[in-house]
Amino acid sequence: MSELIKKVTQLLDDKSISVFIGYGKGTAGRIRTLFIRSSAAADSLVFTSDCTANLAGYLLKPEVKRLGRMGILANDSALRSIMQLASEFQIKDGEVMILHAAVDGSFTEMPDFKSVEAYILTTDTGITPDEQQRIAQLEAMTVNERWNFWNKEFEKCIKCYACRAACPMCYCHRCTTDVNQPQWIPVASHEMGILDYHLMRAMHLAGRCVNCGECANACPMDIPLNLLTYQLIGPIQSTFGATAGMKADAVYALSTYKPDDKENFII
Amino acid sequence: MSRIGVFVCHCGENISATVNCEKVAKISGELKGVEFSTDYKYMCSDPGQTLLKEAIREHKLDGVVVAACSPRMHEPTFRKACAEAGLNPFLCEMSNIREHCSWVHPKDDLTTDKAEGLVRVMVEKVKKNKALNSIKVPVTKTALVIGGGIAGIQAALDIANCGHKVIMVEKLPSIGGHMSQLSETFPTLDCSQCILTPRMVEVAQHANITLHTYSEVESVDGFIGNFKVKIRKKSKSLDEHLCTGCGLCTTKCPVKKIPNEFERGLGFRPAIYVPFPQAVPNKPVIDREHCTYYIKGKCKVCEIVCPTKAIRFDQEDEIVEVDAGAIVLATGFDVLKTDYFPEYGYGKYKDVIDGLQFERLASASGPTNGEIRRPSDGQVPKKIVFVACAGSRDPAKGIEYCSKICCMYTAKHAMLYKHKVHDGIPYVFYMDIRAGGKNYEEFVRRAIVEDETQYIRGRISTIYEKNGKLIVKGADTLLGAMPVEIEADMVVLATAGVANQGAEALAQTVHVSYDPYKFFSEAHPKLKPVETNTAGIFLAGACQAPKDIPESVAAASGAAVKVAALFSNDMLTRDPLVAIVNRQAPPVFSSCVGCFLCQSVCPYQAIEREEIKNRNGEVIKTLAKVNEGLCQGCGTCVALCRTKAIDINGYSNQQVYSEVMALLND
Amino acid sequence: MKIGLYPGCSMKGGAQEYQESVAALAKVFDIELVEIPDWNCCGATAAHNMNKELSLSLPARILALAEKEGLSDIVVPCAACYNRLSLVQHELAADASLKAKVSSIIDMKYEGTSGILNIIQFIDKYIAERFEEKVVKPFNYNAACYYGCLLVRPHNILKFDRVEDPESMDILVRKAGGNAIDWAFKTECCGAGLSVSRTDTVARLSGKIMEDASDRKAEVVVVACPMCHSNLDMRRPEINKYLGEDIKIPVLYISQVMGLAVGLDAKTLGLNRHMTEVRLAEKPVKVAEEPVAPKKVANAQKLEA
Amino acid sequence: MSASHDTVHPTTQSGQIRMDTGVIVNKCYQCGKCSAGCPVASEMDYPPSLVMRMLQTEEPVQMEKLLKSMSIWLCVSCEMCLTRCPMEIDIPALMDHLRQKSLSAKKTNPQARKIISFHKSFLDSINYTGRLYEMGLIVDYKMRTGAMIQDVAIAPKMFVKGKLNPVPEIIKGRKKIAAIFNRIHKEGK
Amino acid sequence: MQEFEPKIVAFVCNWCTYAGADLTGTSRIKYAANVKIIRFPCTGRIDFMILMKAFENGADGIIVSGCHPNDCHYSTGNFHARRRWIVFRNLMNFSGIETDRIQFSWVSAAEGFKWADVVNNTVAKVRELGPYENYRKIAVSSLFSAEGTNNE
Repeated sequence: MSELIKKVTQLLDDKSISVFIGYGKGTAGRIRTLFIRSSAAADSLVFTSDCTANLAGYLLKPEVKRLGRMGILANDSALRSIMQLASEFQIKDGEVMILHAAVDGSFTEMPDFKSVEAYILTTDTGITPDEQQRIAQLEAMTVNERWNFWNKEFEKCIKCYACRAACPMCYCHRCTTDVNQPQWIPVASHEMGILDYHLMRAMHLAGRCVNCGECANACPMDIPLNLLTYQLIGPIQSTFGATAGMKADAVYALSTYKPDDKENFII
Repeated sequence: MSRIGVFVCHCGENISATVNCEKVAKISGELKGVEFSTDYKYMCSDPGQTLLKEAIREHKLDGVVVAACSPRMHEPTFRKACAEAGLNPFLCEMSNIREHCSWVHPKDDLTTDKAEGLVRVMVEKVKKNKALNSIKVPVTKTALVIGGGIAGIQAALDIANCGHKVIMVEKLPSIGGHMSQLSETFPTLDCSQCILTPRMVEVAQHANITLHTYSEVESVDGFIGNFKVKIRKKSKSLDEHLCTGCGLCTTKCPVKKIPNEFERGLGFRPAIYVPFPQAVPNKPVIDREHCTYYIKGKCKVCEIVCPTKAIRFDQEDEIVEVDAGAIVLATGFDVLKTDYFPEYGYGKYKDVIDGLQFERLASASGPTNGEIRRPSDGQVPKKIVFVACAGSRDPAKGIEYCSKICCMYTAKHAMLYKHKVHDGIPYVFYMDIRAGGKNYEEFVRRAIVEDETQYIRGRISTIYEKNGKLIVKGADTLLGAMPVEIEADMVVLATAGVANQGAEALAQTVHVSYDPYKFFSEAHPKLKPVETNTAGIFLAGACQAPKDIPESVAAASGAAVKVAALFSNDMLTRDPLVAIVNRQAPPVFSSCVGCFLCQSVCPYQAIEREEIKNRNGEVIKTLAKVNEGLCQGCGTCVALCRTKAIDINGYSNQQVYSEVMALLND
Repeated sequence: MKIGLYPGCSMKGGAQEYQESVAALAKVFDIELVEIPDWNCCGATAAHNMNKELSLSLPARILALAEKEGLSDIVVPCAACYNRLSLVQHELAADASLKAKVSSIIDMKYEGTSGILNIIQFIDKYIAERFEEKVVKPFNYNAACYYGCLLVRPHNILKFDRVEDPESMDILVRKAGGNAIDWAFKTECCGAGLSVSRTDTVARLSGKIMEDASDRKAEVVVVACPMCHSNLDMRRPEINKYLGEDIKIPVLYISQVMGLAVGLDAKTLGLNRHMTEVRLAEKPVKVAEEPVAPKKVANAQKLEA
Repeated sequence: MSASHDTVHPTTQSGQIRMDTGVIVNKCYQCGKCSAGCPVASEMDYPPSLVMRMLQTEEPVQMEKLLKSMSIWLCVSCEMCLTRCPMEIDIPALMDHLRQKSLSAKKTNPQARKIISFHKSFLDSINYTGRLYEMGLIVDYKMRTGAMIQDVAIAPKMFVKGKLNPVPEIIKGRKKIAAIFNRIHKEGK
Repeated sequence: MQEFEPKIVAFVCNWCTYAGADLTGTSRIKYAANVKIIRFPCTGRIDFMILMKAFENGADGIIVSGCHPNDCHYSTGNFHARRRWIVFRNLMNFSGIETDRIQFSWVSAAEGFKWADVVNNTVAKVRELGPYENYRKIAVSSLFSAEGTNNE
């Protein structure tokens, strides 16, 4: 632990970064995100087993960027987010000081994207068995049952857009939901608006989602939103051989093609 | 509040037979935003168009919907009419109530309802149409011609004679291409050199043509009218300005036994050489792979003997950068590696040669001065077997397609042989004789009737040597497929014409598409035979598919006309139906977030990066920018863009959205 | 080293010398050839001419037996047998239902796992690299290597050597100190199964082969197939009659050539069994001059690749 | 997309052939390379490429001619045609097919008798002993064909050279072999 | 009760399927009138959102059609479209939208007959399935409130 604080203190002192994004204690024993700007404040950094949030999203927030060169405590999914963002030209190599936090609580500095890529290859990028199982259950249902399932879930949605805010890949400053010429997504939080919103979001994350689960975590109504995007990871992997967030210079699965891409529904 | 005019056409009876046009016009007239509506027998007729124009003026229409036939048929007609009436042509749309309605449905209310629906859809679309002005791009009136064969030469001369500048790039030390290797040409049997060399000289001397031989295209950037091209001039180890082409060096060069490419290995050349006597330019190059100096570091005989001291051993490759408005690809073809056919013993038996080698044997300027003598012992062959389709129409070992030129040149070879060796017997093994072309069939007949060529319909199975003779085992499929054995003195394989080795790489350099055989693809097999899918790049000759001389020349002139047409204006006007990235006031600038996922979907490399800088010149944002010159308006980027920052004129998000709404909410 | 052996019928009868020479050669390189117990005839041309199932079942049983013995590699010196076995293995591998049907017919478990080697592949794999040091009596004669049909065809299945102008046997002969001549009839047919029923045809086809061999100054023809051997050797009288010549060139099996080179004697190699007498004039042992081998070798493989 | 070339039409003769042998007869465009290379073409009544053409006609008459032809029995399965066919048509497989068709239809050419007898004798020998018993084969073959004098000249010499085995090699599993023959025989019925 | 007439929207590319549909017309091949065509420059232009819009505005079925692979006027638009469809179809299916109601096809400018078949078969299939009640239900309640927010 102290090791992390030492590292961050030193980084801030020698001015190699001006803000460090990490975890700290929040109210009611919750974990919150800290933006450490002075070595003095570094002591409040913590890293426990509950520190699972993917902090990569903050790297694109203007209010954070404004603070100067950023350092980040990145867990595995954060690393993948960073790679995906890099492949979308949102982060340049060396622009951010990446401190990787392993589950065992050890920290390693990752000087460049190459080292991140190398590490990611050694990790399991797949989704958890119980997520797989939930997806399998859904897939086992009839279309109608699935429709009802999602209707029931979406009834809860209050369109607070917390999922969008939490998702590291939702960095557009003008989301389709905000486009009104034409009004693709009805603003009102009625069934249609909600369904449109979530399908749109899922589709926009297809091939980009690194299954960090922030969307579901952020949802105040506990809608299993992550399943929507997770379900697409398998097919995209198997049909196109593409996995998000593996390489900093990867080509997006949906902006390339193979002349012999397999499908069985086009007549 | 829009003022739209709806014009419903009866198309004689074609529409009115099943659709109640009056009703459609009436109902449409009641639509929100429709100022005027009428129906007429023939909208496309002069009175019809006049009616349209008058209505536009009279009712101050700001949008027009013509419900008639397919827009693929008459959209241009009516848009022109609108323009003539002072209405921006892109505010005019057509509802297809003929092909998509009256012709495919019976006469009943449903059909009329559908027609009304189709009109409603277009009315809603037109409300969202924007007045567009066609795009203007400046044109650099210089053409780049890649390849100095007959196709390239023809294209270059035609363009140059139209008064435009031409830059010709040829990979070899001399222009002339395969045609310069040919002896005589079918179907007239005039000597290839005699008709070609004047053209070659003309190219060299033409005021409008700059010639780069021994050079290759390194890179091509930009777009139609505005290409930026890098040319690598390979070092000739020679100062061309000083060299007078006296040829002393070539005679004195100690290395003499290098197989001569031009003679297809039937002769030799020195290390410093001019490919052939009539070469243009007639100045030597040093072949550094074989030159003693470059291998051993000493010799320099050429330098010593050169009267003008033109040799430059330390000369390096030079990169020339040029601007071009159009590019003509004329890189020609190659012949199939004959060792695909071990059973024919090419390479194993000296006297089994390919068609081009025979051309050299028959050529007056060839290694035998035009006497037909076989390579092994210089004897005059008394029997020659010509094998057609050596590699063509052979999926198993060669290529699937028909090389097209072989039937003719094989007949020619047989004739030339007979003319030179009167007591010789030419045999031709063939599968079909494909002699479609002016005076072609007559030519082949002459070879058979007058020159008594033995045409045997069947393919050769194998060829082997037996005490000095070549035993050719074939079958005569017209004699019950009975086996035939011929003791020949020489065998000539009509090897398939294939794409150049460099073709694929070049295609990628200049961004044109190519077929599985590595031949360059035309934009449309019938209607755009000399265009490529990349605007401003054209095809001439056999780089597109095997072609004979007349075809190559025709194609070349075709390409030249396309170039000339492009150069006929200082500005190139293009359809404005292209993609655009929205722009907004600072600090946003645009809803584009610069993820550039659109960049890799674009088939035309039309998406560029635009950097927005602040006062101190720091980049504060990078946006996608559409190059209007390159964009062809497919809209694939639009569908992919998450922020809807890219949209496309003519099929904008608003337009299609309104169409769907109108179509479904009746 | 233990390797399975499928001799095939002719090696038990007409081609005993082939059997003997292969055995002797293997012995020199201490390789133990295990004859597949209770093997049956592969059915040869007769079977696949007359009855598809039979032509599949007979070889299948042989392979099944080999599998039961756990023999991973089987040498099949007879080119004809080698061809049949390989084709059957290939065909059954491609068609599971057929495979099932056949194993029910032979009522044995058939996997199709055994590696089938023709004589040349066998020598290449197990003898070649140890061979040269053992050469005591270079076989310095002009040899015309005759491959026949069944060793190299059909190429897409056998995938052995170059289908036109093969060279594997030539290479072995050179290793034995011989001069493998370049000639045109390496893979032309000798008449094969028609030996008895259409002797005239065989005389003509084999005749052309021997003619080219003698035209090109071959002192010996080297084969790897009993059928080819019997046609070129036993049918010599008919051949010479057809040609109107008296060609005396002996026909040796590749195993015999290599045997001689490592110093085995004529008797052990069964040279005496040939119908056309093997008279090889003693030559001063010298390194064979550079073979007139194909200069620019045409390459059929390139295209398969 | 249109895959017409890949659809089999079981009703047509060529469709049948394709299903039985995998050979698409209409692939042949009559270049004649097979006939050119075929070692026995000169003796055939219908050289290979002609056989292909006859099959393409779909005419029963032509099929009849083929079943009664010598060609199918003269083919030595040397695979030269297949090796050099630009369309990679498996003519040898086709020949096997035609031979068996000819046998089952009892249309075999009388002049092919010797060849067929040889094959029969050959198979019998296997049937009885599990292997080929050359001496037995020759004798049996002579009985069938009555070609008594043929080859008597070389027999003694072969004997001396130890090329003729006086006693047949009979394998232990000969019953199993016989069983194989029976099963297939029943199949045929 | 009178027979249910499905509403079907066809999103087609300008170069192949639209032209193919023209050919159906010029060849006077008859097909069901339930389908109305919206023209796009290329299947690559067809945004999945517009398909969603079609359903929510009361379409019972959708046809999406363009050039056969390798025939795209823009050479690769349909390839990209195909990838998008593969993913979107997956998503629809997983979120409970009836993929039977959306027919993807390649119809070339020469396939007038095929276009008629595609239309007729789709119409028949959708008639089978009946009105798209599921979507209608939520659409209806929503559309009122949507009215106000619809642009203009």
